[in-house]
Amino acid sequence: MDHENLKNQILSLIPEAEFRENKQFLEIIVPSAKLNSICKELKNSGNTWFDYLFCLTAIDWNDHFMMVYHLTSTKHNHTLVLKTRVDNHQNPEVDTVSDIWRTAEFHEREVYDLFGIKFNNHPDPRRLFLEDDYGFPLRKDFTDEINMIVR
Amino acid sequence: MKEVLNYFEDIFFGIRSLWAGMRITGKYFVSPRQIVTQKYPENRKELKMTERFKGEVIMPHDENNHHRCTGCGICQINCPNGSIEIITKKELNAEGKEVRAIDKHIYHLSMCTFCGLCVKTCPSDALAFGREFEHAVFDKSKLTKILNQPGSSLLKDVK
Amino acid sequence: MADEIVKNIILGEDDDYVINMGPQHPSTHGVLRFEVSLKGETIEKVVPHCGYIHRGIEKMCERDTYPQIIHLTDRMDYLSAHINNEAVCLCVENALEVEVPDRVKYIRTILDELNRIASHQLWWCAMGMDMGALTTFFYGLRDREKILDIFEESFGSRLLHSFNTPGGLMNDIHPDFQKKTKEFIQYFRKKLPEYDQLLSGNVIFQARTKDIGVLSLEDAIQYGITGPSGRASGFACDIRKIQPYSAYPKVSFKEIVYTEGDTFHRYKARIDEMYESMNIIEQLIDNIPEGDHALKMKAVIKLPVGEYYQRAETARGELGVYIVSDGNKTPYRIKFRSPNFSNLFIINKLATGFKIADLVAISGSLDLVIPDIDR
Amino acid sequence: MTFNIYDLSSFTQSVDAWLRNAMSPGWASLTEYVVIGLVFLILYAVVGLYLVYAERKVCAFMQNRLGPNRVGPFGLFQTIADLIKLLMKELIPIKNADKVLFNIAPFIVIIASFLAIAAIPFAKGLHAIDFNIGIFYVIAVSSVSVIGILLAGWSSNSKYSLIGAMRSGAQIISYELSVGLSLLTIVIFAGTMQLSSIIESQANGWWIFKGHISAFIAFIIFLIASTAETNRGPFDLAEAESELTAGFHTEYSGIRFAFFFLAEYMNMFIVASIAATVFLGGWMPLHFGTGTGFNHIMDFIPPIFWFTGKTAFVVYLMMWFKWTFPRLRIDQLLTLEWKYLLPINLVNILVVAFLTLMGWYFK
Repeated sequence: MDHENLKNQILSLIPEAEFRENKQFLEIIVPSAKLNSICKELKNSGNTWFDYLFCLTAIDWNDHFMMVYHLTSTKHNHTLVLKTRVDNHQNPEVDTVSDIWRTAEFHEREVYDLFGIKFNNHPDPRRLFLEDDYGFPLRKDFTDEINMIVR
Repeated sequence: MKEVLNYFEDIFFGIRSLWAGMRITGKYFVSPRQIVTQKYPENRKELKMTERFKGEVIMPHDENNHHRCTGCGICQINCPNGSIEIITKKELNAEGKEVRAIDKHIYHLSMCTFCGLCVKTCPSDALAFGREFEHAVFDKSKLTKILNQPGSSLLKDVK
Repeated sequence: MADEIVKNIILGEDDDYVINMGPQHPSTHGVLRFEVSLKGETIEKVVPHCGYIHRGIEKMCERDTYPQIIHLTDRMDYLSAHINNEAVCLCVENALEVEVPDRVKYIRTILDELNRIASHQLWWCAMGMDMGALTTFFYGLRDREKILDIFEESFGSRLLHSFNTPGGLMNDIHPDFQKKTKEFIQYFRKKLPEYDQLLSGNVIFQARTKDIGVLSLEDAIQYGITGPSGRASGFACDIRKIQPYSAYPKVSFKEIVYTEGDTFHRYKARIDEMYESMNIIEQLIDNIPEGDHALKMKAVIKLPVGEYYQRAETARGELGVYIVSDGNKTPYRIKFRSPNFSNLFIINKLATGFKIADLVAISGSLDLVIPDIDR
Repeated sequence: MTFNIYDLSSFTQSVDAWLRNAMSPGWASLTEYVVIGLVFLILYAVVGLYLVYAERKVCAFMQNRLGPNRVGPFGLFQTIADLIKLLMKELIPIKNADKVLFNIAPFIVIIASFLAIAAIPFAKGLHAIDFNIGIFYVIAVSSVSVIGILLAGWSSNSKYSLIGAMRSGAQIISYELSVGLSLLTIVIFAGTMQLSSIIESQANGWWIFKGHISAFIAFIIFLIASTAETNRGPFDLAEAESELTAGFHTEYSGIRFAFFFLAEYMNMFIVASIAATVFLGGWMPLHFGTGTGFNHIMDFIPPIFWFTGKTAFVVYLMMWFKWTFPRLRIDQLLTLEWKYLLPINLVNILVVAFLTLMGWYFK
């Protein structure tokens, strides 16, 4: 399915989706409050059928976080970048999608570990790599004077 | 009856597959010429590393103790791990002008990952990879090396 | 106090027989810890714990320029170092919208496949060793040595090459490269059937692996199991076919897909991939076009503002490089979607209900490289 | 004192007579016990160490390696150096281990293998005790070692050890049956359990040749079962280093570990020598029929070499297995025993009994 077609499909499913310029993939931004239901929609709808989440990460934009989900469909072979904005920079929270794509469970644990974004309803909300009191290293305001070499 | 046949078939194919594996190990057992290991410290003399082997970063000097390093510091900037430190000094050149020259080219072998960026980006080809690979020392401080030899100076035509 | 700490470390119910496999254990292939709850010898639950070799590569990359990132990617999945390098390079090249010369593409593809073979060889020896057949280890390493010698001749290093650079290759391949590679293919075509005779055909090996740890197609997609492990379950996830890069569009090869999804077919998929890789190399090795080995790039590479994603097929699955650039010479955020990270967490599902010995076989067949999980 | 390499009984008898001349009968017997004990101790150490060396060399050649080559010529003293290293190692005390059992376990294992040596005929007339129930004795004694293994696993307070010990228990007790039954076939053929008589009965051909295919099947089964009984690959589940790190001896260090290690190799030697004695004619040279020229040529080779050669052959076979095959899983191990080896063995015994009854074997 080409970009335009997919765009229309997604618009019909999710009217609130906001499209962004991206040379590579189709990219949408959705409100974080409805993330879980939108994802369900995207996965289960026959025309979109985004059944494979191949990348889940977050970006720290200093005042807010951006969750990025790279989705693809093994049936239709089209790809979508789904983004959602997490506004609270101190105590960020977002719904989990691990009930939709199981692989998200561990990617979300990684994101929680490195960014400190809490995932609501996550089945196993523990840190993955680091100790419990380490801080969140991938945040831009993270400092570690001993171990970090800053250029 | 079929089960009984299967039972013996299982045994037969099992033994045959086991024998196939045993034939291989047995074949190598009786062919000592296929041995691939080498006696390492004894074969030091004939042990040749390949031409491009990245053993350590060195600064080649010619017979008159000249090197090509101008002390520009590009290698230091390009090194991802901070394994190169450059200390420059001011020096008078032939025309009596004060120019920058290398005082110490400090190389921390312990931090080097042999990515080759310093050698590749050096504008005057002052650095190269040495083929030395036995780097074990008893004291960590010995891994910090000064690449320019004492008393060495810049080759004439290097800009 | 001490008891509390112990309790926090060891999860599981009090009446479970919990054993710790790792971080120092012969079959976890690195510093990975499996916390295994047992009933008799039967596994009730496996909880993988990682982070023992977490180095913060993504954070380090944020302070490095793009050429400097390359050497860090070597150290993620050190067995597919070249493919990791290539993925970053491709991402940067795509962002800059430059096209590398054909020669570079061909060489990269050949090296990718050589690297894949080397990786699979090491996996094969480790897998055999996990199963108790210690001799496989030496046969695999013996053959892998030939590839490493080829690598050493051209790149100067055997495992962590850092041979790619945005815009091409560090230096040109060694003049003997083609000859040596062809010799290797010839040699390895003879040796690979021995692998089958020694291990794949062995009745004990088959009994140990067939119908063990069956991964269904749905689970493979759900958990994002890629690479040969996913393809053994019928998940056609080969990036070389889906989004071909470098010289892959120019070669014809078969994507190895099995539908059984058990340990044996994960094993078989890798063995077959070695044959396919040799086919790919044979198609390319004689046709390397003449030309430059690298583009002339700017001294300081700055990516335009934006987000770039590049997928590549490493020996273990899909590697994703996600670069967010704010226009500086360093990436604002870089994310490596590493194949092993996704592949690891299926282990609980696969191993539950089987024996300890099967856990070892299953984790061996998933071919985990721990530094790639932790990054 | 007469010394005849072809028949050592004259030598041993003359030693005996000399001792009895020199001192009272009680002291003479005591001296003999001590001397034989010492000889066995030395034999134990030498054979154990050199089997380790042999195994390392054999596996090295199979794996395209050189193997040990640093200590002494061809690395001949490598294992001695290893032993010295192990002697100097610290004995790590284990927290919450059952101290007494933990310390006793290696000795039980080593004693069990030590006991079995006594019954083995090394050459004509070189035989510590010639029991009339020799085979029965060997089978009984060799299964004592499982107690040591179980104790070691239980007492070291380690979960890996316990699993290893339990596996070992299940394994040895199962395979004990097959070992016994496969030896029984030859007992039926020979009509005796005395090891010396069994050897005598092979003067005109070894049982593996004389006993048709049945003896061969019994030999194979004995080989498999005894490999399993000695906890060697591919049946080394009790150790299974890729699963249980080191199984039942995970927590042992230094000389205690060396005991387990030596006992494993000694057990291998013992089962190999039993196989050589029972199936391959022990010290008896290769004979076909009676009184041919071929038999005379074979007789030139002294019996002790025949015995060592045959034992070495069986040991080599066991090493060949170990370094070729992957390890079995515990349930497959038991399946192999109860589903394949045991039924085949039972049928085999019936066939052998029938053959013997009818006299249908090469006499």
